[in-house]
Amino acid sequence: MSIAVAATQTIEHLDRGPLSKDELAALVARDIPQGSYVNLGIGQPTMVADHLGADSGIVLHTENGMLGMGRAARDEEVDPDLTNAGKIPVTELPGAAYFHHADSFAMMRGGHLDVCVLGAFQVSAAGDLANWHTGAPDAIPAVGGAMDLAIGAKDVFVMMTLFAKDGSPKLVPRCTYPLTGVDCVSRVYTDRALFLVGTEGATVVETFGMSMEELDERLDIELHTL
Amino acid sequence: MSIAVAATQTIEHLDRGPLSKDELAALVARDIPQGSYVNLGIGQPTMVADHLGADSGIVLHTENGMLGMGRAARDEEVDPDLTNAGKIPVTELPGAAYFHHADSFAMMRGGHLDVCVLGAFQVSAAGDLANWHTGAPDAIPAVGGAMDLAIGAKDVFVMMTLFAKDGSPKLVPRCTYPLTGVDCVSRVYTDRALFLVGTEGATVVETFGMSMEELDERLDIELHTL
Amino acid sequence: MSRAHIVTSPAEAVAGIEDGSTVLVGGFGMAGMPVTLIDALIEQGASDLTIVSNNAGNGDTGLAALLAAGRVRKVICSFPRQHDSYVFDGLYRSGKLELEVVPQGNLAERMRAAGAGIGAFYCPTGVGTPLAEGKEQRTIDGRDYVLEYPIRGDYALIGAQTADPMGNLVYRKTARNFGPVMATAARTTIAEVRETVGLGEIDPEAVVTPGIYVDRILDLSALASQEVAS
Amino acid sequence: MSRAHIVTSPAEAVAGIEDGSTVLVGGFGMAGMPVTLIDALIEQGASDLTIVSNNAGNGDTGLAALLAAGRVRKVICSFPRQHDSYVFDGLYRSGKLELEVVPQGNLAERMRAAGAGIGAFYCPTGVGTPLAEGKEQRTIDGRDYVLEYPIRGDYALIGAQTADPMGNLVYRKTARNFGPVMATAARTTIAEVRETVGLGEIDPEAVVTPGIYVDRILDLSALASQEVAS
Repeated sequence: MSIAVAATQTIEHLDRGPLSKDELAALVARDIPQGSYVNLGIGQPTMVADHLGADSGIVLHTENGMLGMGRAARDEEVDPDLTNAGKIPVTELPGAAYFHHADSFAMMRGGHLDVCVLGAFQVSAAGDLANWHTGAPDAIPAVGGAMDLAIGAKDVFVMMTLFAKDGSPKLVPRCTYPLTGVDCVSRVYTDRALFLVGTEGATVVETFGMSMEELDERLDIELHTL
Repeated sequence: MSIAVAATQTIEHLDRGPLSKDELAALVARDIPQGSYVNLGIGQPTMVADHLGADSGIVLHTENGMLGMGRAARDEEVDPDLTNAGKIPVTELPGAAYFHHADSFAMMRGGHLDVCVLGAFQVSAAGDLANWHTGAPDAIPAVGGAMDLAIGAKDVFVMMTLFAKDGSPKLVPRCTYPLTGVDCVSRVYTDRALFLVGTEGATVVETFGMSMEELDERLDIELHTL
Repeated sequence: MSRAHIVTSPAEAVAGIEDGSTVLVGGFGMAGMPVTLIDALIEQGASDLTIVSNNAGNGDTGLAALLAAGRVRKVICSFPRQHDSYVFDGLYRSGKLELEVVPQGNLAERMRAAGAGIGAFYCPTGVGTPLAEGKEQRTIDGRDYVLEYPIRGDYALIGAQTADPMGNLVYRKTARNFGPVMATAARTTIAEVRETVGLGEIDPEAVVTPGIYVDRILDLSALASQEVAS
Repeated sequence: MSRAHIVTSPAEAVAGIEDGSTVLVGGFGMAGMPVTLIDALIEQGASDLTIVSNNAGNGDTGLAALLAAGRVRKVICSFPRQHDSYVFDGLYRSGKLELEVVPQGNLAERMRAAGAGIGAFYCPTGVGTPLAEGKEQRTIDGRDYVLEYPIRGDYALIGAQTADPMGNLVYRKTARNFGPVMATAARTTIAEVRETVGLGEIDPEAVVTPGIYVDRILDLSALASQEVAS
């Protein structure tokens, strides 16, 4: 982990409910330092871009060979030669640069990106990540750039709901889904709480509409506070 | 070795003396197929360029990051940003391309150059090359790109005098100088004869002012004929 | 010898691709996908192919059509499963297609290694995951790595923007993706380009793929003019 | 955070370089040599340095002056011996300088590996030569390779042609050489450039070193104007 935590003690936001997807994206955006080089994973993480101020100086990387990626393309801006990692047409900002795939992943693997934001099926308290494969016997495996992103960025932020649809926690003592990376996640942003994770276990930074006590009851991991 | 030999039997040119440096350069140039990508080592091998026809379509590579290198720069053409591997100012031909050092040596190491022409202290009948270090105890070692070139090109041609100043042969059973590369040379162009070398030993293609018998007497290796 | 040839038909571009070849196919989704060359390869008929590409075909065209025609034995890719990858999905589920899933960066780096003469390399990606199982591992300076080997192509089919008579290529925006890497990793590289320009008309500082890596060029704009004329 | 800063003086450009640092220095001969930054480093005073560069200094200026000032403990390079490398020669012969000679391509590839997160790689260059002695070897697919490890820099000093406010760099002709590779391999990369241009004035297709690899930029033309003005 490279980015320091601003909070000095754990805060329970009890005067509100869980974060909406949009609020969650805003929370992640809040914690990305000005001028960072950032990769936003496919799906929900792309929403973070909408909350990065124009004056943040944050530069977006897309694995398919670009720094300086702009917002999604609209109408006549759509150019089939210019897409993001999710193959969605995007725009180019002034000062952008294009490069080929080996150079793009060298940039990731070499630790040059400051932050990568990914979705997840499960994260362990130690920072292991599972986000590429449900492990279902008939599932077709498809990894894309997930493993490269997981081990590459200086900070890997995960963005997810804290509980699966069946109510089971997705922040777990040990991932039961196939791993994407070992000990790679530094923060887990969820609708119910923000956690630091890693070799020292999980630390709660903030909760949203849930007390530490409730969190402690519903998770199977030891929780530390700031 | 990738380039086939045109001659069907060994020819003894006895009506003449040894090749001049210029004639030797012309001989090497004669054997480089049209359209080849070629790297010419520092020193004598650069003379080969003067004998490549303008319509040969041969493209010169220089290790310091260029394809499409032209002749040496004259007068106001001199540009300190445009030199060959010997740091001599050169010119750029239409259709040239520049690239950085890792890409330049990837091109060499990956076997994409057709021919490389190098000087040598010694070459063994098996194709081992010694051209970077005399092994003298007080010599400062300096290898540059010699080892990369030796193992990279599809064909490595050596250009040298057949005998050292003391009369000892430079085509030897086994190199006594420190090696640059093992089993890497395919042809040895000398003032006295042209040899194919490699795992099958040395084969004489042409002699210049010397008979096979004389050659055989002065060299300590077994000589084959075509 | 190895200078690039400008070919005049898709058939000529893919001539000689043998059964059993490993073919690297550029593109990330549709960006940079050499659609005309893939169609020509289907027409050409080579079978028992190993295809190396980021994806494994969409809908019913391009790579999906090649798969549907039964020409492919094995796919090496990072992301076969997409919302419209039903051709691949069906063949894979029925056991008619071998699949090697490779992390996207490893796919690129393994081809880069092939082109750069690297015998193998220690890579941190995938350590501790199912994709590293059975692979040699090593700890270097306290970090764990997996040993990865080069992926070489017999042929590469790539798409680019512009070629000159030397075979130098430039690409356009994120359509660059795998093209430059694949061009270095194949014995024979075949590029479809949107236009060709005269010698000296590509800035030597801006060349992305030097002509040394390109063997055959199919100019799609010339092809379009031919079709209009005929 | 990591965005490039345009600095206004050579002293600011090299500020903070610590004793004992490993410094990658660009250039091939004089082409691409960051002369102003090297002079500033001499002025700055850091000592016990390990210098990684293709050569080991010419005449009495630049790297040679840094060596002569006694600031360098070790040189890692491919070609120290030149007709006018007398400063290096003298220090080396008197045992005051450690030398590691590396084949030129391995020097570039080992720095590339550092920048690309590769733990080590099997390289065919140098097999069977004195420079492979003591190194781990392996035969892969019938060819022999030597295991080579990354060379990382604490700092890289490089020369380029043009920078924009993002830190994107382009180079000029063969002065490009080691600059782009070194920029990726150092914790802090410092570039001297001949000019800076406005945002959007470098073609995104022609960027050679993306700004992510550049930390500080010294604009030599601005420096020249300052000197004229003062």
